[in-house]
Amino acid sequence: MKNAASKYWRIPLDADRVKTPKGKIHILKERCKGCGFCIEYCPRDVLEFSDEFNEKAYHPPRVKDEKLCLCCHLCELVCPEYAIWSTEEKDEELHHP
Amino acid sequence: MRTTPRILSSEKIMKTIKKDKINTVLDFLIKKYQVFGPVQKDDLVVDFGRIQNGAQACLEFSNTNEPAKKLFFPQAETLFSYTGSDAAQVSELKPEKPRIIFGMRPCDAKSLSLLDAVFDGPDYKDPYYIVKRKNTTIFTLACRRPRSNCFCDSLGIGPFSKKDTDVFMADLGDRYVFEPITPGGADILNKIPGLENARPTDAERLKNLRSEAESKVARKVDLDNLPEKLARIFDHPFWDGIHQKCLGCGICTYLCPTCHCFDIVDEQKDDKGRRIRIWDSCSYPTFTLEASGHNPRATGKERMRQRLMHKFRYFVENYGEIACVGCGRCINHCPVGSDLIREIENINNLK
Amino acid sequence: MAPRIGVYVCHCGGNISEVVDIQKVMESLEGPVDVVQIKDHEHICSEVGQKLILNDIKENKLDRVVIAACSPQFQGITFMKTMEHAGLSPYVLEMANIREQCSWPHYDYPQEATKKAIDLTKMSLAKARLDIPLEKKVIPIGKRVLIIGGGIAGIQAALDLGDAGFQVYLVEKDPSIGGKMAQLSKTFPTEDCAACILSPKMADVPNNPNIKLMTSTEVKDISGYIGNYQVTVTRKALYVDPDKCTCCDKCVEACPVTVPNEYDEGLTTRKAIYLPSPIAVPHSYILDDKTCLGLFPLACSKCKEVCEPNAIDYDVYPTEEKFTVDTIIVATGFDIYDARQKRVYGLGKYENVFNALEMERMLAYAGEGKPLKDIGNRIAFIQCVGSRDEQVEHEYCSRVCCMYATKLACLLNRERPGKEIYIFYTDLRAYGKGFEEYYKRAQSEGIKYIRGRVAEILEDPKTKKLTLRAEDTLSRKIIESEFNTVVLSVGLIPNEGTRHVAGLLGLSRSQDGFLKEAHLKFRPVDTLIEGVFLAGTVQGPKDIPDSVAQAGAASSRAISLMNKGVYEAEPITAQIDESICIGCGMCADVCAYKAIEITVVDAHTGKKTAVVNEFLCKGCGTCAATCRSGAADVIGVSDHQISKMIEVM
Amino acid sequence: MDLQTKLRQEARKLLEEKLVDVVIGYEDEGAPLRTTPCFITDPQDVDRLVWNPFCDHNLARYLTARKDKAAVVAKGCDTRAIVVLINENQIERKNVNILGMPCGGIVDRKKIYNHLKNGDVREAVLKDKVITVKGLEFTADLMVDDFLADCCLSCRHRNPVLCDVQIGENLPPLDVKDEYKKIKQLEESTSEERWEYFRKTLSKCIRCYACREACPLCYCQQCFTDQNFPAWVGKTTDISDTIVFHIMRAFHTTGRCVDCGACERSCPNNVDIRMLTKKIAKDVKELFGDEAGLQLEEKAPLSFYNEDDPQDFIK
Repeated sequence: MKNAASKYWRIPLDADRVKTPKGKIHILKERCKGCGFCIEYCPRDVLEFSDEFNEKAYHPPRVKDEKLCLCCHLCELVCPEYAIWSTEEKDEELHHP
Repeated sequence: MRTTPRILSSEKIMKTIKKDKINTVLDFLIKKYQVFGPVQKDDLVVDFGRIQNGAQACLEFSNTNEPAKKLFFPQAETLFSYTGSDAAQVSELKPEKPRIIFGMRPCDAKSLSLLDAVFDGPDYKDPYYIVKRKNTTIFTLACRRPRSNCFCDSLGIGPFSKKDTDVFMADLGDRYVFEPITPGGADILNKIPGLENARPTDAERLKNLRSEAESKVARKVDLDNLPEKLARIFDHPFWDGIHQKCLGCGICTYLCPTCHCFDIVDEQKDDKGRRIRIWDSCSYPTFTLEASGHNPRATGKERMRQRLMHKFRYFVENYGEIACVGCGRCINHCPVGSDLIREIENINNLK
Repeated sequence: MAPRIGVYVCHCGGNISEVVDIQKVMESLEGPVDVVQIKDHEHICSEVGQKLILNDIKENKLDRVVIAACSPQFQGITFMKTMEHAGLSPYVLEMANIREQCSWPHYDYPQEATKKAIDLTKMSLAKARLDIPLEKKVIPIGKRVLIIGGGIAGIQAALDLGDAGFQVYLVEKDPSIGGKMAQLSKTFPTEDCAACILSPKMADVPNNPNIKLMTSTEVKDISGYIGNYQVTVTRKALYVDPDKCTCCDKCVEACPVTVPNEYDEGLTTRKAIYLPSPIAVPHSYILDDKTCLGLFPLACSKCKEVCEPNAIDYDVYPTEEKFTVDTIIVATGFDIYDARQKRVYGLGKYENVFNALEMERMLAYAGEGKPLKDIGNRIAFIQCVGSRDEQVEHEYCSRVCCMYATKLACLLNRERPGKEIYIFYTDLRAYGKGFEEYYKRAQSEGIKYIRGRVAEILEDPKTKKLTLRAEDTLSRKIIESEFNTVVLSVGLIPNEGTRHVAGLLGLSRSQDGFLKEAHLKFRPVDTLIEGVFLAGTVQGPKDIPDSVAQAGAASSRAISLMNKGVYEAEPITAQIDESICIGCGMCADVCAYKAIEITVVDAHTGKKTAVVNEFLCKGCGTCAATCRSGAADVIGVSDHQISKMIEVM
Repeated sequence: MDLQTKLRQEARKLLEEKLVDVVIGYEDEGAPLRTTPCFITDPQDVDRLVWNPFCDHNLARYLTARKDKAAVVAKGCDTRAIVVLINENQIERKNVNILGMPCGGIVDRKKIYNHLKNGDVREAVLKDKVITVKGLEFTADLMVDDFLADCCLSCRHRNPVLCDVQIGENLPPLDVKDEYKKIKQLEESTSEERWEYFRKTLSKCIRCYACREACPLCYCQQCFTDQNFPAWVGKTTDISDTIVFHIMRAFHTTGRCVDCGACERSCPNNVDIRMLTKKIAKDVKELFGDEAGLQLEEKAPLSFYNEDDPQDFIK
């Protein structure tokens, strides 16, 4: 839990009842030019550089932990190549924040 | 001023004693007199101290750290004590048991004659000084090993000077010779048992040793025109530079055999108190600090100028002599290495 | 001209004269010409005695008075007033304490006591000779007061002062006032609902025209002195306009970020945009920019998208405000002891171990019929966690734990019958009004009090049940028993805000870290800084009624100061001899009252010296003791006077 | 290039470019085993500057009274004194240009005189690390390192802690052993022995105040010894007065003394002044973990309150 200062250590007792949007991230690897904006700006630190090369010989991003994504769309906004976007999962799956 | 009484030439017989017997001389003197002599204070420091037996004396020394003036003009001296708030009860000055100062260097002996001018002059007589001076017989010990910063020669003193003393002593290697200079000195010398008459060759040997010692006085300074020169350069920019490194401590004045400035303070508790005379130094800012907060000698420049002017000009104007005996203590001990001789040379070289 | 001193030696009705030979003391003082008269009296503090002094001052033209009697702490003010009546400065009076410091402690040694009395009186005489007829300094004082902390103490003080017509600035660092009390379920011993009795008071605050409420605000700096405190506060950006917000909760639904809810001690979650509590005052949503996905650059903006009244504005920034007040009340409250430091109790490790404040929240939810978690049937309370514990350097008693544990136990017991509740205590303290009765009632309701410290708690990893091992020190039996839930009755500790404010104002702290009052008994809400008062738990652990009472006391102390319109400052202050001062700044460093500044006094020479603000200075003399060159001294208690006093001993 | 040449170059540059009004350094006036402070204002005079193990004065002493902008040659300990002076508002950082000298230790003349049985040194030549001393009756080759001042033997800050220009490379830290050997001996002796020790060493004092005047941190406009209202201490050389002077001076250096040894070196009568100041420095280090003059804007240990302070003595 982000910014959960050491003061609160317990998983909140209502955590299983809280709904947060769950994002699914889509990446068009071949469009990516490896600028890393999406990785840098993601507020939840969801993304990282992958080891693989795309056609242009860049390292496209990959998802570290998709459960962390809250579908804020910031990666879409900052991507200069329209190579990444997120969609909200509608299956209402519950997960711990 | 004291004048040295002459003694008859018939009394002027040199005596001698073997070096290993010198303690018997001291032990004899100690019975009748308070004897002060050079005492080893620590590895480097030899100073005048009261000797209780002959073995305490340390006659193999170059010079004492502190000058002999403190035996006549102590650093702190109670002038009088008082009780009650009405009137001071001053106790009478009584001479103590007669004193002998054994082994003073000729330079320090000379300084006493300069201090006599101040404390025992025609206008002003200092009873505290005079009572001690009159009560004291001086045995000077000729200086066979002048130190690197000695320049007594330039002051007309020299390591074998027989002036300003009662008994002149010299180390001949295996023996000491004694030469009475004043009747008082001769009187004491005659009473000391175990002294033999000096050998006929001793006078010649003394002469040789004298020139040998004089040749070892390495430093010289020309003082001939200094008083007149100083009179002309009071406002010279020279003073702006010379004082810069001076810390303003009192070493040079406290260790100077001729510096004699003092302060008088009262110490009081309830209605009991005493008035004390203590050494002071023109190097200190407080020396001339006035109650208003104004200080006529406000900086180190004025203070250093005062020190040199006093020694080499004002004293000459007042008493006809330079207030320096060339002992070199101020040079040896200056914490920042100020060199009086160099300063005088610089003054001599000023246009 | 020599002073004319009158000396009075008091018998104190035998308190002194039975031990000290008064006649000898008087004889010992004879002699000096400036001692015009020496008299003794049975009770010099009596009206007759005071009249005697008054008369002598007039008839004998006394200009100094020395009274050898009791402690100046005791009767000093009385005699200072006598001096004023006689038209003399009260600062040419010296008292020699020959009672508390002489006849009482040396009762069995009358001869020595007499000698000491002579010394003490002679010392006062020596000091009196050098006394200067000082005059009090007068500062105008207005009617503005800063209250730091919006807990129950701060609220009460604000309301008292606001109602009395004073301009109040109430500064609270959190988004809502209410403090710790707002988190409580019910209050002991009456079991009133905390929210029910607190929320009307909270609501009164913004409605009071004399109170300027500043929440989400921190005090950044305070300078100046009584009548002229310059306060600088930092107001956080809230991003939600409270006037537009309709509290429709749509932003909360939209916000993707969940974080622990401070109001529920992290037992529940909140969103990055949230209502601080159901009873929050001001009642408005705020956006927590520390947990928001991001405002720079704007990452999400979902809340703004759904906000129909358009109350959300991301383009706001923290602001600084400055204002001037005349007095200050510090009510920064407390924190609870972090029981995770006591590892044997397993808080932070075992999910069924709670601290008492967590249990308050659990009960609040249970009371509303929305239980957060099954508490189980066997519950143990462990008392004195972080209190009366030398190991954690909290030797003091937190005063509220016995009763809140009793309250929680009663509430739990009543919540669902059939529970077994144990309270493991060291000593039970039921000292307050109605406390003992409440304790008796709890016992009669079946709460079991076991005298003994719990050695350790172990958790069954599967069932999560807790095995607790303790010694019953009354029956000398080892107890080992299984519980569903363990509640740690944590103590009260000073909080970070208190440390911060103490630093800003230069307030001293007691050994326990709470702020120190000027006098434990006679000035319990004053501090040593003139015009600064303490209210509530900032001064030490206390319960709600005590906090409220102290808040009332603090506000009435502030009112009595401010109502006069002028403040008379003690003239005994430090002074600097500029001719000696070399501006090293050591005095300024050690000054607890920040009364000294190093200033260039001569632009030409660049000479720097220390300059004393005589209104801030308390005359404590620390600067004088520190000054190497003796430039700092205290008027009225000068180095010269003290050395003379030592001399005559 | 040797350090002395570098130093002269740097000094010339500062004076030629008028970055400073004066360079305060050391010069050799010919007296054996010693140098003397010099104040150079003309770039043509910079060749008077010397750098050798006889540069023993703490020139920070000269900075407090100056109004102009000065460059000063400073060893590790001297820079620490400068830091204290800046922290105590006595010099402005911008008015002082520090020519920092890494220092391998300076020679204690008195140790050489002692070694030579008080021999009168008339000439001394330093070559590499060997001093050839000549008197009327002797010649001897002495190693510099055998005659270093006591304070240099326990020096933990041989390199400048603050400087504008450092002349030469940093020296490795000294392997200090038994820094407090003498102090510990004193601490372990009985109070009678300690009293006798202090009585003996302090009775040599002639109240010339050279220690005070040589100390860069004794900058008070009026020393407590010079005050008479109240008179804190008697002016005589009675042992009681002398002891009060030395103990008070040592107290006044608490948490400030940088152990440069200037006081002790300046004493004409070999009083063990450092014994007092070093003991206090040891206590301050042990109680407060503080060493004076290492950081700008650092507060003296006794001038602020810290919750972690050892406070048993208050309880």
